[in-house]
Amino acid sequence: MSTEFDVERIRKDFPVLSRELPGGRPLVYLDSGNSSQKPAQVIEVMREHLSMHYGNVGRAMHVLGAESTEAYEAARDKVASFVGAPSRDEIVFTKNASEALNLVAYAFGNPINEDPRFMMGPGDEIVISEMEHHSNIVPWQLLARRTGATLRWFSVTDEGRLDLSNLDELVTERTKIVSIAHQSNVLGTVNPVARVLARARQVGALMMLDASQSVPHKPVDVAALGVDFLAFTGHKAAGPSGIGVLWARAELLEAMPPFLGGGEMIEAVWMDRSTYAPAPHKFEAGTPPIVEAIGLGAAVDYLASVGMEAIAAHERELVRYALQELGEVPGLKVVGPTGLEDRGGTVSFTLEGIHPHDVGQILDDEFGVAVRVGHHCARPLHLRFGIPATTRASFYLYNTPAEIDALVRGLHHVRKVFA
Amino acid sequence: MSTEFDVERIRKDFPVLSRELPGGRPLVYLDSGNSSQKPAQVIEVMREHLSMHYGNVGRAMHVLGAESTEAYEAARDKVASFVGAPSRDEIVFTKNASEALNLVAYAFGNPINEDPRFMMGPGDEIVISEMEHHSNIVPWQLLARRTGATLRWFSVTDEGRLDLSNLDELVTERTKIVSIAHQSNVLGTVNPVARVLARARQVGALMMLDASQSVPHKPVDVAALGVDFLAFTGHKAAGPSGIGVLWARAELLEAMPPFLGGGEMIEAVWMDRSTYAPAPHKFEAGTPPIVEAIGLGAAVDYLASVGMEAIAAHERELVRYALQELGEVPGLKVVGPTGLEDRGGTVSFTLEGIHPHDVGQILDDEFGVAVRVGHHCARPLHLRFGIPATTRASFYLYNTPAEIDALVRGLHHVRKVFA
Amino acid sequence: MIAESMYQELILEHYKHPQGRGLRDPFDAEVHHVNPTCGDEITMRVKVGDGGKVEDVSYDGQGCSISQAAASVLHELTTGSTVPETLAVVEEFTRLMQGRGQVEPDEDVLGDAVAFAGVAKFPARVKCALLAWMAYKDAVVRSAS
Amino acid sequence: MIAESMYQELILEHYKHPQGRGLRDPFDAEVHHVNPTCGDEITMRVKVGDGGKVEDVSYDGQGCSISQAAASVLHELTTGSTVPETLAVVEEFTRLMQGRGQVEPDEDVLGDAVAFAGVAKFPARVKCALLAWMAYKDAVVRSAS
Ligand SMILES: Cc1ncc(COP(=O)(O)O)c(C=O)c1O
Ligand SMILES: Cc1ncc(COP(=O)(O)O)c(C=O)c1O
Repeated sequence: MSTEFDVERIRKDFPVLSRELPGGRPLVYLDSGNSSQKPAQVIEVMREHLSMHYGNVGRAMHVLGAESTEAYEAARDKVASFVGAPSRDEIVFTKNASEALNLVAYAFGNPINEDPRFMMGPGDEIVISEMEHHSNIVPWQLLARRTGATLRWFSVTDEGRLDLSNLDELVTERTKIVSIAHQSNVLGTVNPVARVLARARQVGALMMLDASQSVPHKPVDVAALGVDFLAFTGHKAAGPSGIGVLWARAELLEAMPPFLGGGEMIEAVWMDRSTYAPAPHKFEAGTPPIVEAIGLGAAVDYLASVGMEAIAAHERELVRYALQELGEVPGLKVVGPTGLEDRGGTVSFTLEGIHPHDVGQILDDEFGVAVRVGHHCARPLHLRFGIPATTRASFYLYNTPAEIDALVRGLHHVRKVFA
Repeated sequence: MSTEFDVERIRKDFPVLSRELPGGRPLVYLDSGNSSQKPAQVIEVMREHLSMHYGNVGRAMHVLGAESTEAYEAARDKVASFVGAPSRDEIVFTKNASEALNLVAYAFGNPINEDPRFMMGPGDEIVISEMEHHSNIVPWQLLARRTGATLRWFSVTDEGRLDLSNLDELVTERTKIVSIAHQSNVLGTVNPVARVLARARQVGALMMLDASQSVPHKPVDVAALGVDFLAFTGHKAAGPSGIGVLWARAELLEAMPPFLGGGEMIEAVWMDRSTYAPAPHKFEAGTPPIVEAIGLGAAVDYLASVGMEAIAAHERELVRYALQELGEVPGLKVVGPTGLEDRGGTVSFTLEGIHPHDVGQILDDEFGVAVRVGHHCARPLHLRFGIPATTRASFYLYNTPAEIDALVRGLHHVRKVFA
Repeated sequence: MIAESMYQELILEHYKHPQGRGLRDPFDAEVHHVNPTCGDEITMRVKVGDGGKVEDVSYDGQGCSISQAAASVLHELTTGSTVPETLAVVEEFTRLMQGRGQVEPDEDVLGDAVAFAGVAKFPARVKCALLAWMAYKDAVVRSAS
Repeated sequence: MIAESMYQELILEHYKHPQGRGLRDPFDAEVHHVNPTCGDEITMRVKVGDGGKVEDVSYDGQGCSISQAAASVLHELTTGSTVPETLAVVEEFTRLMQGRGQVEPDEDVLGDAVAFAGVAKFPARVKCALLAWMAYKDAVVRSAS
């Protein structure tokens, strides 16, 4: 562990980590890839706002409305700077990453749209990959069904990498949009954005990144990445539920048709027509998740104060240790890269002859070790590997090597139970 | 005031009501129609859940995941029983009322849809009204633009009532859906649902109610109303931001195509196709607003414990007093019904020769009275009355006659400043 | 009577040594059921003889210990009983599983299947326990038609 | 120097007794600006004479005291100055309004318009104060072409 990174101090910020589970088990939370825990700093900001400063945003001219508006818009500033957005107006608050992905999908092939880049019909193609989360698959399937466009995808190699061998056949002049994960929520794989983007640019396609698993865990700079759209979600980044983020280049937000209609997203409304507010408000219909955005602002403040480089280094140390220790468990097979290059702090595996549901339940029941079991909303990826499910341990800034030891002890016990 | 309704005890539940504004002004919050304040009971449930019980729902098999899932689904039970839903599975959690309205609008004319009731194209008609909130106008405008259908609307009488004189010409065999407010957020008018519904049924149209301003304020029973869809929003009902509700008849939720795609809303996913979970999950893509739904569950528990009949009676008393006292302010003109019949606790008005922005600002600056000024997201209604804006006072269970006195004192002062 | 842990000795025993596993002839009906959320699956054949006696329930499948043990216990409980008797067990088992751990199981009806009572407290696992039983119910209905 | 309240005596004075209100001939350019979120609107005419001197700024409109007083003050400050001088005022006024109350106004440039400093603390009202000034800038640009 790096010396300046004091994980014990960090753990004190997360109230739940001191919780005793029924039966006196301590909690070993290795499910942050599913959803992260929240520091007191975030919880307290939300409580204080709800208790003493809450009013609706944008519309109100009184003290409470002004305080909420200021805090809400300040959260936008914080998030913009956290991901290196060239402008705060490029940050659209959604309810989660899934809404952000759907928002972009609904911009295509919409009869209201007039921009050629977002026109879509039979003959046009959408490219995703076999390692995507369902939230980066189903919106595009629905889009293809609405418009008659064709959905295509990258396959995944045995090592759990994006198979780019047919990049040029897959991404072609027919491609309108490429949308892939920045980091896989199952394999831990970090995808080679630059190579795919270069090809997308060559053929004039737009490119979206599902950064749900990268933004919480390492420095992400949208300008440096150079893509067109990026989605992530608050609850995986030490923030509350109910808040997600779409970042998109200002010029694209302007070109896209509105998605949800309602209060706040308009400029002027007549019965028979409306004009729309400039982005980001154009895409924030209705009362937004005010306190949730404020909570996310506190979360990125918290993460930035710890340091994203330091968090990434800490997780790299954890995953190195985990791969080494898990490698010693008989019958255990890691699904995904077993080296440290281009991979994050998520390790999925199978245990020979034992179903992940049984693994997860016994780890929880007897050791208080919380992992995720199943297909992790990435069923096609599991189909690709010919397995119905895996067990997944995913790490965050508050995890320790001792927790990995607890996981490994638990796995040995699981093997004994089902021997 | 009714004797069993102890408003002073209720006020103690709302931390912000004891707040002193800058300059030592007490807070007089008359903007609950915009967004309500939250009782400690709601704030505390959220804080406790975020601190000690938080995990992702549905997917996790560990203690925290089970606790969150149970609390989240229990919130659905509470909301279902609060609005008299025949089945808990008819309650879809959204991020706000606007999303609920858009969700239904996007079900129409969707190429994926196969149910004739949701087919829409040129020649089909959508009927709304001139008194709608933008969130019940713009989604239908966008739908009309996407499909070529025609948007039509009820006009509003000088007294601020829905003009039903042309009901039979407006709602016809061409009508696919009628969507109107249960209670106007500007006029306070409660609309005659049964009459409109009878006509909708006659012609085979579906009917939606925007109940954002009714559910928080009086007993609402969806089964008794007999409509097809009903939307409301948590933040106006003593609940948190970031959570809304769509109620719809089970059979319709089943018939509707999916809206947002992603995790949680699926049954099985292959790269080229998916099958979907049954409602309500079919419409809850991605990680839902977990803690927000739990907060809303606590809010409806709170409201139910006070009693919705008692809240409605209290507000009726307040609006009676307000109409009487405001009537004494020279130059003040109420926009909307001046009697108590079929009206809720919202009073909008103009003050001759003084712009509402100036009214609102001085009420806030010098008296701590928080009202809303502007068009309240109902610009067409204001156009209909030939005024750019109004000042609106809206009441809730925690308001008192003394606060109405403070408003009236403030208005007299406003008149002096601009005399 | 409701167990603390889900993993009763009896469940583990049936998982490790499944009874009657394998698909056999003759049969009146064959069904294939899948639990799409977790991928558990089962193929089941039913042979009903004269007088409505269940002569054989044969099966093959894959999944977690709960779903596999449930199929094995089901084989034991149903083979040799009459169809109405077995449907009563299905009904009581379903009631137990959907009871969120609040239902007192009827041991006389359930026999060994009572060992699954602990599963009812884990909503995520209830479907695993029910997979074989739902398949059985389906197969019996088909065999009658 | 930044006022506690938005409603400075000077603003109320201009609101109650607007200077130069009404549309007059001759003019080089006429513009109509609307603030769609609150409905404030203004019609403004500009007459620029020889040597770039602003000879008349005439206007009509409706809206809140801030937007109406701003137009009146603008009339006073611009009439008789040169176009470049007035554009410097527009610039400084805009900077002040968009400063969220954090900007120290340059009184030498702003003159009476400094009374609006308090408005900058109320984001919802900034657009009201700027309406006339944006219309003026637009009109001047058009009058030159
Ligand atoms: C009548 C009415 N409908 C819809 C809405 C929209 O609710 P939300 O902003 O929570 O989406 C509101 C409140 O803003 C309303 O008053
Ligand atoms: C890679 C990836 N994409 C998208 C999502 C969806 O995020 P949310 O559930 O917040 O919409 C997740 C997490 O669930 C994820 O891991």
